[in-house]
Amino acid sequence: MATLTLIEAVTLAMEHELARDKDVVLLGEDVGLNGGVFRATDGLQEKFGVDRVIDTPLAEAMIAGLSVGMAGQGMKPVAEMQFMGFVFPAFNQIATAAARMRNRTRGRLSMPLVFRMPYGGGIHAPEHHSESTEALFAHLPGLRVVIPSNPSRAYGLLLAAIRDPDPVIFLEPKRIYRIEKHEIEDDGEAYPLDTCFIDREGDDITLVSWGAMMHETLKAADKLSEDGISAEVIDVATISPLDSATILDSVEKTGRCVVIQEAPRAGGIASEIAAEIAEKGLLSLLAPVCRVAGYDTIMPYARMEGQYMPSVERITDEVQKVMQFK
Amino acid sequence: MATLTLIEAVTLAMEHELARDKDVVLLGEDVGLNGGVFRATDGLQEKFGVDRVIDTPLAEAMIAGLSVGMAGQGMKPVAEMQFMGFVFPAFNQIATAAARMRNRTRGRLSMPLVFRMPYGGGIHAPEHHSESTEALFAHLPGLRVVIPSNPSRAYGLLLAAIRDPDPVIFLEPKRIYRIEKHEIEDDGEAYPLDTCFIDREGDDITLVSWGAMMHETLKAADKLSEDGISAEVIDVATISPLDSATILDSVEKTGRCVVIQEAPRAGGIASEIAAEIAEKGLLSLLAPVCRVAGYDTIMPYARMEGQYMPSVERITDEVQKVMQFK
Amino acid sequence: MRTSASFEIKYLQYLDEKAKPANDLPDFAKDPKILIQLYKDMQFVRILDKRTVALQRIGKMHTYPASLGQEAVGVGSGSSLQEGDVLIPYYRGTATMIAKGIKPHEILQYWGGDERGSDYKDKNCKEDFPIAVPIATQMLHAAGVATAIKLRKQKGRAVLTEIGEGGTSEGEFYEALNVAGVWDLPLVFIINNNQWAISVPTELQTRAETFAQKGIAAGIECLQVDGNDVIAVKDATTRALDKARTGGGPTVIEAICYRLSDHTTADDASRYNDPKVHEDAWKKEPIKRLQDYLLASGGALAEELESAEEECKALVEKEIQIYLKFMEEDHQPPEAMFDYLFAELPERTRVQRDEAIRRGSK
Amino acid sequence: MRTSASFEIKYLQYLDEKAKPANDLPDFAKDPKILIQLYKDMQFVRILDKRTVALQRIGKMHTYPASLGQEAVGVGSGSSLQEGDVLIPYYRGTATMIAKGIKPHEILQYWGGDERGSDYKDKNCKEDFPIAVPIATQMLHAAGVATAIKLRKQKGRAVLTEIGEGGTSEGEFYEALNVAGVWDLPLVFIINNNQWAISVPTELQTRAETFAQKGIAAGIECLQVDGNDVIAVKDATTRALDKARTGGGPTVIEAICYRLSDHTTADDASRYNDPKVHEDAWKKEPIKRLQDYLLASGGALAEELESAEEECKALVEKEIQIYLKFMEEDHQPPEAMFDYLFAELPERTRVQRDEAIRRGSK
Ligand SMILES: Cc1ncc(C[n+]2csc(CCOP(=O)(O)OP(=O)(O)O)c2C)c(N)n1
Ligand SMILES: Cc1ncc(C[n+]2csc(CCOP(=O)(O)OP(=O)(O)O)c2C)c(N)n1
Ligand SMILES: [Mg+2]
Ligand SMILES: [Mg+2]
Repeated sequence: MATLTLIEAVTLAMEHELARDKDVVLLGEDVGLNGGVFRATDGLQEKFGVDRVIDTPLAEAMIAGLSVGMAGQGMKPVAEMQFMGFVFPAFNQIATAAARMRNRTRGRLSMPLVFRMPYGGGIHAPEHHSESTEALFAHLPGLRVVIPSNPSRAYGLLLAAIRDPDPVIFLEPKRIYRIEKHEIEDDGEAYPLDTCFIDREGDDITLVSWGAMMHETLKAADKLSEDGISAEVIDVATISPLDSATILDSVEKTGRCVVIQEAPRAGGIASEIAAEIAEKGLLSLLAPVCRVAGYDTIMPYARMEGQYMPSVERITDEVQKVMQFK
Repeated sequence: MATLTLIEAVTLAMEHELARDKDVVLLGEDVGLNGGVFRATDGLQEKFGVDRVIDTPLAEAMIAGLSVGMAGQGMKPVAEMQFMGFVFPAFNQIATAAARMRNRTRGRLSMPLVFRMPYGGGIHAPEHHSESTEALFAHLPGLRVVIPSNPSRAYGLLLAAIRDPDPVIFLEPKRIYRIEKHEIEDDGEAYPLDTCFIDREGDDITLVSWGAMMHETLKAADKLSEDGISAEVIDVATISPLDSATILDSVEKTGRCVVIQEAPRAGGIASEIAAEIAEKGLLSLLAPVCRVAGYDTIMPYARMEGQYMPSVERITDEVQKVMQFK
Repeated sequence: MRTSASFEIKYLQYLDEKAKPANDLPDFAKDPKILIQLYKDMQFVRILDKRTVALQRIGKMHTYPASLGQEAVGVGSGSSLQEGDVLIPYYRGTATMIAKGIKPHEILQYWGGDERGSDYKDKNCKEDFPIAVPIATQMLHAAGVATAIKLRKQKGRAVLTEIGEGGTSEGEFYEALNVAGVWDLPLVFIINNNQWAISVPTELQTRAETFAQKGIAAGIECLQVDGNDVIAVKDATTRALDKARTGGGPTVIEAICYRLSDHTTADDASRYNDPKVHEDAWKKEPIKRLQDYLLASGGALAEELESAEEECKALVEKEIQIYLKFMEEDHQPPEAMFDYLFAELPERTRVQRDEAIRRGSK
Repeated sequence: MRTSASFEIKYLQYLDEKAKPANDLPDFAKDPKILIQLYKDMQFVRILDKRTVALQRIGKMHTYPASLGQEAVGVGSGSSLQEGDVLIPYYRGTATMIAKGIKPHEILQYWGGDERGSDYKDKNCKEDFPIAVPIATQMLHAAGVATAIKLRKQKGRAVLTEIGEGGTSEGEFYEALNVAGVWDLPLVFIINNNQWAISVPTELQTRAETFAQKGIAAGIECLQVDGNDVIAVKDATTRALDKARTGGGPTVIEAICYRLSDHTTADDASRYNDPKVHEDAWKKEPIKRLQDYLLASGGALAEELESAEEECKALVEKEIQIYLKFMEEDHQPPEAMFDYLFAELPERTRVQRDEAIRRGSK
């Protein structure tokens, strides 16, 4: 049993799979000797060799396209995009090849690959290093999109992602890479990729979030409980395909829901969740389904990012509004 | 006054702007002598010369990146992506450069450019030629995303798009390129880019759609009126930034809403619209907000595409369900 | 100034435009049986194309890209493949695909709008990729397959991929060349230079004197061949594949030919091409070239070639009939839209699947 | 086999590694005043970098990419620009940007996390692009700016853009080269080959013997220069820009140098580099090279160079103070997040803007 941060749990899951399955290979920019710019692959090249942990030339479309080709041969590439802001050159390969190969060949070729990437704001990184564009992937059929919110989930979900026979976009909220530690046993137990986690039970309102925003959300729930508001908190974790059932069940119980996301509001996952509730849970609703989200503007640079990102206060304010709704 | 199809109206708008404003240039694959694979630029190179209507090498990132550079010099590039399915290589330039330049330079450089592309299914085109991924653009702050649903709107909205000082993604529903004709006067009158069109007034339910699906939606409204259901029909037209107010006003009146989109259901524009209603229009609702959408799977090839796309029947079925909701 | 590097692009041709040997023929070409087979393979594709275009005109086929004039590129390269090799085709790869073992009716099913056309049934083709429509994406898949072969130290396997000359303007093309070079991948890139990218001629596509030299950017071997000379194409490809199979790394081959057809059945080349140039190109076309050589060299008699052509017609007809029967009788059920998306059907898709089945059965 | 094309890559150097003239110096380099100015410009950047890295260590700067060892590339190329030229920089373009006229404190503001740093105030820099972080995207912007210049038939204007050698693996790099070639654009591409792309050495980046030869793929002129020799960089860039301004088309210049710093302040190069190689590289560094030459040739006295250095320190300090004051006193209001997104604020954003203002003023 080790006490690990989220990023260390990511490393451990990869190490576990590299050791267990010889078809697993890691590839990406600076993942070798350097161990990745965030050190997610630290020490792995040394342990498994340059044929298992591969420094690629600097080209994201290439990293994705290579992964597609390797997967076509039954390998299980786990590719790192250095930052989510740099995945766009690979979008073509992800959307037109990785997400579709099984369907296009009627099951003849499958794509057991993972694209890992750090994402989100809050670490005062340079321009283009802080965005949250998970919704873009979630709209593409054929992909699973998975986001851990703590070390244990990073370990269990990444194991599941690597073992999954289909392409998984694995988004790592870099702001919480080192924010907390969990006791993790390296037992190879994967988590399910099709169910939300209920992190706290409550009766008055359902708070739904994922990734780094889970921390603000849980803090908000703490604050709210001081005011006598009992919030149920759900970590979506796999944002696509979405497990609406767990969310709808909770809203049926609480009658109220606020969805919290860091990404811009328009067309985000929060909208999808709200739409599901509006369609299938309307009768349970005692108040509007509200979204606390990033603003519909470009993520500001470091000096102003704090004003952009949803805060505990924005969440509790919104919840209070919803609670007072009549 | 001429009687024009949607694609002819597109051509006319470009011709009008080429003549009016010497900074406007068209560029893309096969847009010159060939007049574009759908003939949207037919005859324009002959009229305006190879310096105004430019055949590019075959590279979408390049087309987008060139447009960004040209716009930086105050030109007004109107670039054609041959099909929306081939825009992905350009996604990086659109998301990281075009959408952001004004903001990044605090207004010093602006991006008065348009990316036109045919989109959507229903013409038995080859693989990758039939998708509807408008939601991907609509989630990116800094872009306007505009979709005409008939010839007059194609003319008026494209004029507006070309004149707009910011980047516009102009999506042309190719299935209805030649489905109907409108009388259009080439008067240079642009349409607003910030308001939905109310195409039919009604009292019982609001139907919201855009692009080619407007035709199914209007047909459905006809059918429904035979059954005594009076549907208000809204063409969103500019899906981003979304004019929620018009939709919310209508729902306030009717109390019911079905949103119709061709794109896959999860994370589409229909979800955003439903979320807006769930948040701001809850009290008006007499029934759940429902979405009729493409399935969450890869657009099938020609033989099965008919089973994928939302039909008039799917719309009327859904409306009946909503009307009967208690 | 000192010179830090220098390069040459060679041009390979065995049969010149008058079908006269311009060079000592390679060994395989001294065997008339082999040449007659190449002749047949080219005829087969030409006849198949003609039939398919005709099917499109009567509504029994959707948009289809013919290979007219480019048969030598596909046949010459495809016939160089061996068991264990992997083909990553592009949309105009019909001849190469058939040479690899992919069934002609499967290719027709694909263009006829049925996904099952890419579920190749030949045991030799189980690892081949489906046709890549998004241009240049296939280059990187080929590099990935070659990477897997290399990482697994599989001897004697190579990868072949193709692209049009227009496609070389896409960034992913260069990215693939670059990684193939730096990782020394067992990979052969064929650039089918048919002079046109739909309506765009090569002069508007690049300033490079040759398309082959794009390989110099990646530090890999590159050469030009006469793409109307099936012997040259086959010889160059065979050698490049052998090199790849034995650890010698990648090669770029530009095969120069001419697109004698429209781009696809949805295109009208008369809008942009020069009939004079087109006519000249007909004089160099690959089937006539080989036929002239076979007749002049005594490798085959006119009657032999005629009967070979008849044989091809019959074979094509058989494939066409399989295709037509399939299109008439064999439809995918609605659930096929969902059942290959993931290995396991997610809940949200299950609900939609049920709806599609319900609507489909009405 | 006949040869269809052949190519050479030349290497340009004026001062060799011992600072001895290896070639007849170009005219500008015969004027010590010009050389001393180049010396100062290089010193300025080196001192600025050092100060900025120090600021980062005390929390007054965010991630910053220094140019240590690469000053000649930026100064040599940037100082060749004239009024009317446009610069499309990359993130390690500090020296080039300053040479162009962009204010050092603006560059610091950008890296300090303030958008206003890209709102260049110098009238000569109004059309220059902001730093491109997504690698290689700037290549295409440069091609676009050059296209506008060409289409408008503006005489005497050229565009300069830069990229790291690692960035040449990105597809957009080649796409830009290709279009620059085929449209004969007034454009100069500088490849700053500092041997590293973060931790990835050139051997893992490409098999090409030179980065310059990537230009061959596009059929455009390309050459290598000694990137530690500011005279060579300036000479090559000046000639390439002149060529571009007079309708002669594009050029690719690979400038070979060495990254003596960490990749950025967020990097630790000792994890991957070889101290021995690093040490060797210090012997070739550009400032010492020019200094040695100036002293040996009598172009400058040691005291002159020392006082030049002092002058630079003072100038740097001024810029640092402007920056620090700005960071302390000058904050953007919340509405700045919204006010530059579109020329006209959309309704949905107006509502959010109001919320941000309300929250910001609490
Ligand atoms: C990424 C992408 N962009 C555009 C297209 C549309 N398109 C199909 S074929 C073609 C021309 C290709 O020319 P070339 O590469 O020379 O191949 P050829 O068709 O001549 O064999 C274009 C532009 C596409 N399929 N994919
Ligand atoms: C598209 C993209 N991918 C990845 C990165 C992250 N990144 C920043 S610098 C760098 C290495 C660049 O090396 P090189 O091009 O040689 O330039 P240098 O930093 O050495 O000047 C990487 C991978 C990025 N900024 N953009
Ligand atoms: Mg071609
Ligand atoms: Mg470098």
